[in-house]
Amino acid sequence: MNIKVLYFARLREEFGMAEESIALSEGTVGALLELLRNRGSVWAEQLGVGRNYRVAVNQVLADASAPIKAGDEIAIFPPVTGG
Amino acid sequence: MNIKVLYFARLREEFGMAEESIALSEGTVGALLELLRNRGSVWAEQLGVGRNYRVAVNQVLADASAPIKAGDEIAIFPPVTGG
Amino acid sequence: MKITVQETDFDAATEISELCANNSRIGAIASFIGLVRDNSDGDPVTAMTLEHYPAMSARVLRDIVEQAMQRWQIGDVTVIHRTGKLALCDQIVFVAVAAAHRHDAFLACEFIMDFLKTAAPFWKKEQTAQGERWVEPRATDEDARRSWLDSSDISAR
Amino acid sequence: MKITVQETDFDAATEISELCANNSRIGAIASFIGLVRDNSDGDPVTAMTLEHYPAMSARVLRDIVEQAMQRWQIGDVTVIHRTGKLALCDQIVFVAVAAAHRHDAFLACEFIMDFLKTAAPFWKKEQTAQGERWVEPRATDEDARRSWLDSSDISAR
Repeated sequence: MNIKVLYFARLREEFGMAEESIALSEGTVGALLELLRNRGSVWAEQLGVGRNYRVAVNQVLADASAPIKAGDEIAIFPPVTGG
Repeated sequence: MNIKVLYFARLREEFGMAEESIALSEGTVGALLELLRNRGSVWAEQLGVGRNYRVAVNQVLADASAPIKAGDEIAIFPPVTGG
Repeated sequence: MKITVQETDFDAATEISELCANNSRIGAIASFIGLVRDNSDGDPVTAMTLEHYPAMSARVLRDIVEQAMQRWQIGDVTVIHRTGKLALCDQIVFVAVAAAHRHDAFLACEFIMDFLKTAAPFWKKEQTAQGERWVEPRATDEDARRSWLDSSDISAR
Repeated sequence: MKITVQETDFDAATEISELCANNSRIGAIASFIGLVRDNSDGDPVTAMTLEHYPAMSARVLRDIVEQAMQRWQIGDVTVIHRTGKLALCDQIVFVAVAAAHRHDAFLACEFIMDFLKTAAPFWKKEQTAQGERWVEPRATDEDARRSWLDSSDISAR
């Protein structure tokens, strides 16, 4: 299935992209993160264990066990600093 | 000695005056209040025991024991309700 | 510090921008506006007259602001209290506190309002269809003032 | 309820007067303005860029305001958050809460700011003479958010 993945702020800059479409076989946030980490280099580094980032599925914060279905919009971003 | 006495809000209306000059023999807030209560009627009623009012000597809140000297400005008023 | 007692209305945005002008350390401004409310415990209020003790009112407001400045890390403060005739929904009082951090600004602003309500010599007279009446002090205002005296932590309530 | 995420500046006085228009039960408006501050833990800040997640930011703000409305007796609420390029001392965020009584207005306003700071998807990048840097989240903001979860009394902290 295909999903849309968005990156914001520092992660957008580190990854050098704001958005991509990804074909995912297993439908969880954890599986997506594993796929991204397996790209190595900056992906493995920024999404590694102990790194502080957030994931939203369809604009709602989610953890690694959260399910993903076709067409979902997943966003990965650093802790927020607005206000 | 002569002092100036000011009345505000409900007390100003009850007493029918905003300000008067009073010749006081003993120089305390308590003595002034006693003098005013001795006028009877609305004065005795409004300044009687258990009535809720405030006294300021030269713009600073004071209790019955506070000294009064010639030329002082004494104000008597109900609890405040601004803001 | 700007402390004003005036009959004329005020513009909150102007006051706020003057408060933070020329101070780039200010990151937070907490403010409060009190309005003439139809509090309807009784007859609907149509207007209000605010009386004060001119020689004392600004002086008490200044004392309150100075207490807040000793208690919290705050920058400049503006307090405006109107007097005279006011209509329903008119602005009565404005308090704005500038600070580096927002919690100090919020606490100082509420502290100033709670003491203003219970210590500054202003009196409200409400106009209703049934005539005029002096507003009675509210016990909850006195409770609010006391809550600041009880708090052992200098920064919290 | 008015929730806006916009690049343009706002006028606090206009927002406040719209907030209380046509509601004579409103006696108190607590508001907060956050400004671009030279926080100088490091190089002086000269400007700032605010990025957000457009599909999510207004939605999170609305959730936060709805929580506040369930928790306190408040009337209308306005939240404005700016994005894009901002200069030193520019307004970043505005929160205003109208209520019959001031304590509810103060608490709800600070609650909204504390959750906005820790849950709404906005990110600040500061410009300094030494270049750009993403702002790091502050532990004290997370502590502020947590303090609302711990409070057993629904009306106080």
